[in-house]
Amino acid sequence: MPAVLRSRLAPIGLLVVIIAAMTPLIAGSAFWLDNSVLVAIFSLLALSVGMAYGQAGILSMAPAAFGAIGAFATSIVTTRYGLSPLVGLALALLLPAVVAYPMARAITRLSPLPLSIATLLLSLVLELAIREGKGLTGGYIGISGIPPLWFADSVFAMHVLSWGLVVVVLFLYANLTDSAVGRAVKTARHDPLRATADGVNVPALLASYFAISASVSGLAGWLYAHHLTYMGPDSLTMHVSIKVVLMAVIGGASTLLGPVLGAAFLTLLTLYLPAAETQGMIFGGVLIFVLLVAPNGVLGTDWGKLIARRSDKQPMAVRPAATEGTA
Amino acid sequence: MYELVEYLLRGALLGITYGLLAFPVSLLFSTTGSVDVALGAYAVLAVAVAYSIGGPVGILAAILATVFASFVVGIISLRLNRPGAVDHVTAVLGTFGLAMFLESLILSVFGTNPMIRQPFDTFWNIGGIRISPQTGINAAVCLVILTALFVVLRKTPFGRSMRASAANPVGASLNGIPVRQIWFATYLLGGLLAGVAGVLILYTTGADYSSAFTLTIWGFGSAIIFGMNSPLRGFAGGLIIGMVQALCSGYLPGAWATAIPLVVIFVVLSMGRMNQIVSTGGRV
Amino acid sequence: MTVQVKDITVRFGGVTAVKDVSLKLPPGKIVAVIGPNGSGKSTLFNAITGMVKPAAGTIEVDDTRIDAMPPYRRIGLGLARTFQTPRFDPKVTVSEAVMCGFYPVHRTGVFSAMLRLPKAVAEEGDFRERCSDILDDLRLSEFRSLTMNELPMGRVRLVEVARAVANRPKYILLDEPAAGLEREEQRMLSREIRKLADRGVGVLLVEHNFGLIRELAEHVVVLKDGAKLLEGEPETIAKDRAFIDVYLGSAGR
Amino acid sequence: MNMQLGSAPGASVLSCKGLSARYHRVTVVSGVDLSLRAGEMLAVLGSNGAGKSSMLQAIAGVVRGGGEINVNGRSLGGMSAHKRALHGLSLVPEQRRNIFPTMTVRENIDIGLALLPASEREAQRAFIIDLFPILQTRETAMAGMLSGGEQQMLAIGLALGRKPAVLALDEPSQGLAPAVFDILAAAFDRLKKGGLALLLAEQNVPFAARIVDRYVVLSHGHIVRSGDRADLDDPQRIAEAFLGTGRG
Repeated sequence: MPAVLRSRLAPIGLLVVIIAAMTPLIAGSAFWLDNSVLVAIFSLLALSVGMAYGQAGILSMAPAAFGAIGAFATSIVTTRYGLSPLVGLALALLLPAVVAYPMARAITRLSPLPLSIATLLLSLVLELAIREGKGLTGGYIGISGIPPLWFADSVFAMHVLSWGLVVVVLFLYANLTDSAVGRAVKTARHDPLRATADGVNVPALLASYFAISASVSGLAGWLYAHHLTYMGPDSLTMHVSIKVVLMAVIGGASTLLGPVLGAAFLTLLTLYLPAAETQGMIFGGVLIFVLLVAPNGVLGTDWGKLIARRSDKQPMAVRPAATEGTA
Repeated sequence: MYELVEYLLRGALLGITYGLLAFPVSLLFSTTGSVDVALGAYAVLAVAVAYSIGGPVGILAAILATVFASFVVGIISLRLNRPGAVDHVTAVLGTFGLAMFLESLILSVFGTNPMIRQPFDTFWNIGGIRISPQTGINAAVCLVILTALFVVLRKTPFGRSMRASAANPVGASLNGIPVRQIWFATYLLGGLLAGVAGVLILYTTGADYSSAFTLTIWGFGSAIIFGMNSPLRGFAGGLIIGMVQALCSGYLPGAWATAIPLVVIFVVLSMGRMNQIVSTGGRV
Repeated sequence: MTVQVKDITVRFGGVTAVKDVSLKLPPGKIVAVIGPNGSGKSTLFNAITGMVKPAAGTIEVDDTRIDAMPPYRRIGLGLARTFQTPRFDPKVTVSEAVMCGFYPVHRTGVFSAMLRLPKAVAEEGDFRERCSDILDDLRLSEFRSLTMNELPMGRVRLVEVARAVANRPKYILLDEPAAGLEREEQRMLSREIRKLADRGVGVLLVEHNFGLIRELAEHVVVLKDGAKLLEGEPETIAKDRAFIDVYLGSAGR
Repeated sequence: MNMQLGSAPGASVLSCKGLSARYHRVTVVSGVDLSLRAGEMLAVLGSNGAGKSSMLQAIAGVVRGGGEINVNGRSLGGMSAHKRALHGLSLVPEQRRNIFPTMTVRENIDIGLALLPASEREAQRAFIIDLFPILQTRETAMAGMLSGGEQQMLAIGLALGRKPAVLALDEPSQGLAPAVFDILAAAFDRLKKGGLALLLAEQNVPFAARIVDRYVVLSHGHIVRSGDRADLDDPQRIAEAFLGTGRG
């Protein structure tokens, strides 16, 4: 393999090529451009799950909640105070991180499982808060008339902007993964004590990483608000979170492009699904299927090895390694 | 004053069902180290089945349905928790998938209508406090179940094996206990209890398709308040959460009633109730 | 300028795992800790690196009290350690595993790492270079792109050592580095440990192989049931009746 | 260095051929052959990390391993740990990890006895109590509250509950008071006379020397030496094997 293809940036190059090739094909259709923007937004949300879950091992069940924080932040400052969407952007990046960091600090000491549950709590509380914050969030009615971005006021421009942001996020993410911090996060995920011995302040590092991933969700929320120009209590709910987690897991949460692939796949699937009520059944079924067949997702699985292993089954032992060494 | 007592009693009535959900949470966590997010969905499934069929047959069908659902989750979790690859978060994700599936199934079959049956329109009046006879039924059912569980766990070989697998899985398998089968049975027992809880919920507060995750949270919260390792504590935790909820809805406006107990659970989580492990004995 | 452990006591519940142990680790010296299983060697290590909290006693590194510091700050002061049971993610490659050891000396922040500012690029390059030097020294170069689970146990232990020396520690704590190593690997490891000490690194060594201790250590501390039984030069210790009795289990005689 | 370890006359209860053990994909024990007759006790000696525990765990089925394992002519290779336990193999793991610290002593023993037919349980319980009378007096105590020595006795009692053919012990002397050694040694002696085959992994050579019939030395996962008990009385040879002295 040539060095270029093995570089950490190769997947990003691939994505750029695919988007560039696709753009002229869909440029004429508002329907497809609109869906393309949605795929990009969901890609960002799924990337946020990929960072938290795939890298740091924290299963966040609240990507949409963090997205909603970003979306409402920008909606409120642009509609109620007439500020620039760029102010909204700053808030959309900052506020989710400000919520996520202390939450993670309070809860992840050594096990990420409680934090996953806490994200579920956050989702529920936030939905309640949005409904109750009538003066600020518009309550059940929501906020409409959010101004489109002046520098991207057509669907085509939104398409370019949102995919551009995906590429930028991917670039930053790839760099971060391949740095001392990224390696420390991976170690901390696998073995917090090992990471501690490497000199890592594990809770602080995981919390920062979780906060960064929340910012990425906030960015997605910002795009979402300005793309749809409406934000309500039913826009970015826990069900969206579930879908997003599913996207990341199906595509391969620990890989760069997995979440993007998952977002594209599920968004397209949703377009062709019959009724909204049955979506959960199909999504849930797909999730279970993927977990059973390839728990690391489509792009995270070494398919050659998997097929080889199927033919060489080993006897089951009873969790020996898990207890070994800590006793 | 009467009002307060009435709220507390109403909360206890609700809390009993949470306590029932708390038990499988703590049982599963201590036996397998995992959390079954689908527990709330089982309960709603039970609500839906019992509601649509009705009567004792409906109750039976409801419980069968939940046991079947937990059977599926048990199989998935055993597949995911392979030796050398025990990943609790992945297992949780699996139960998440099933929860989604059930929620959507209930939505498509039963719609968005709240499902509730309140067979009693009379109240017992005890010293000026009005209590629904359902309270008595809930309390009696819980007492029976708690006693049965106590007997099964403390007095039967199966319960002994279960506790042994929880305390020391490797040791248990060295003593000829089929630990994986026991884990599986734990999932089934969880489904059964969630089914019973669901039936009681149908006759108490009712539920709709969207209650699944909230119920899971209540069960989970009840289980962690006093520590994960005893059903009795989970039951007490359930009562506390139910009472906090009832008091909030009595004295606070609107959504606070739901939010405050959530915040309580959050605080309990941040006190590290689930993190009492790791460097035991100092050998690293 | 030393690591100074004074009267450290560690308790787990009602059990006293380490009792009033003191020791000194000067730079450039190799000090060995020996004792039967359960005598508190690993616990002593954990207390020094901050993974367990001592109930009493003080620990100083270069005249700085560290016994109230969290582990990561102690590592930052120039301590490094290995584990008796190597703790590795079986899926990472050898060079990646060693790269993780540079964390305490990394200076680029999250944002310059994300943006790949020239500073970050330079540092990353520097780490890669030092990583391959370390791998060369420990003769692990040929394995660099293998994953940890493809490596024989002896090499895994060497990677553990490589990871610990990556941050150029001033003091290194090695927990049975030679267990399970082939004779040839053992010799190479002991050469490397000697080289470390010659460079001025203080080495605290827990080891069962007395041959290796004789070869390397200037000073030996013998622990029994968490307390210090005796200390001295290896040759004196080896002749000590009490030591032989403890180490081979006199009670069984 | 190919020893004829199974050459002793009489029916062999345990025989292993080409035994290996691995963690993840790292092989820590390989090519071990051994056999053990009824009423015989074999010590597996070796320093920390030599592979003793892994070897015992592979035999008991708690770590992955390969090779043939026969107990009373029945092949146990590939079976899960709990099935091996049903077929006459008992392991008392390192640091007595087969006991259940949060359950009472009586409950612990009940777990051990659960695999016997109900009619034989009381007799076996009486046998265990007779072997370690202290367990009777501690019956209602939590196993985790016992002293190290009592826990070790409980661990052995637990493992004896199902009348195994082979009892494997991983460093039973570790961290125990000398007084307990005598009790253990006496118990092992009785068990041997009763026809049980014992496999003992030990670092404490003098303790092993008191009670075993034969020994093998494990180093880097291979058997490097074997012999009879008499060798173990020579301190010089022990020193060679364990301290690395004499080899400079």
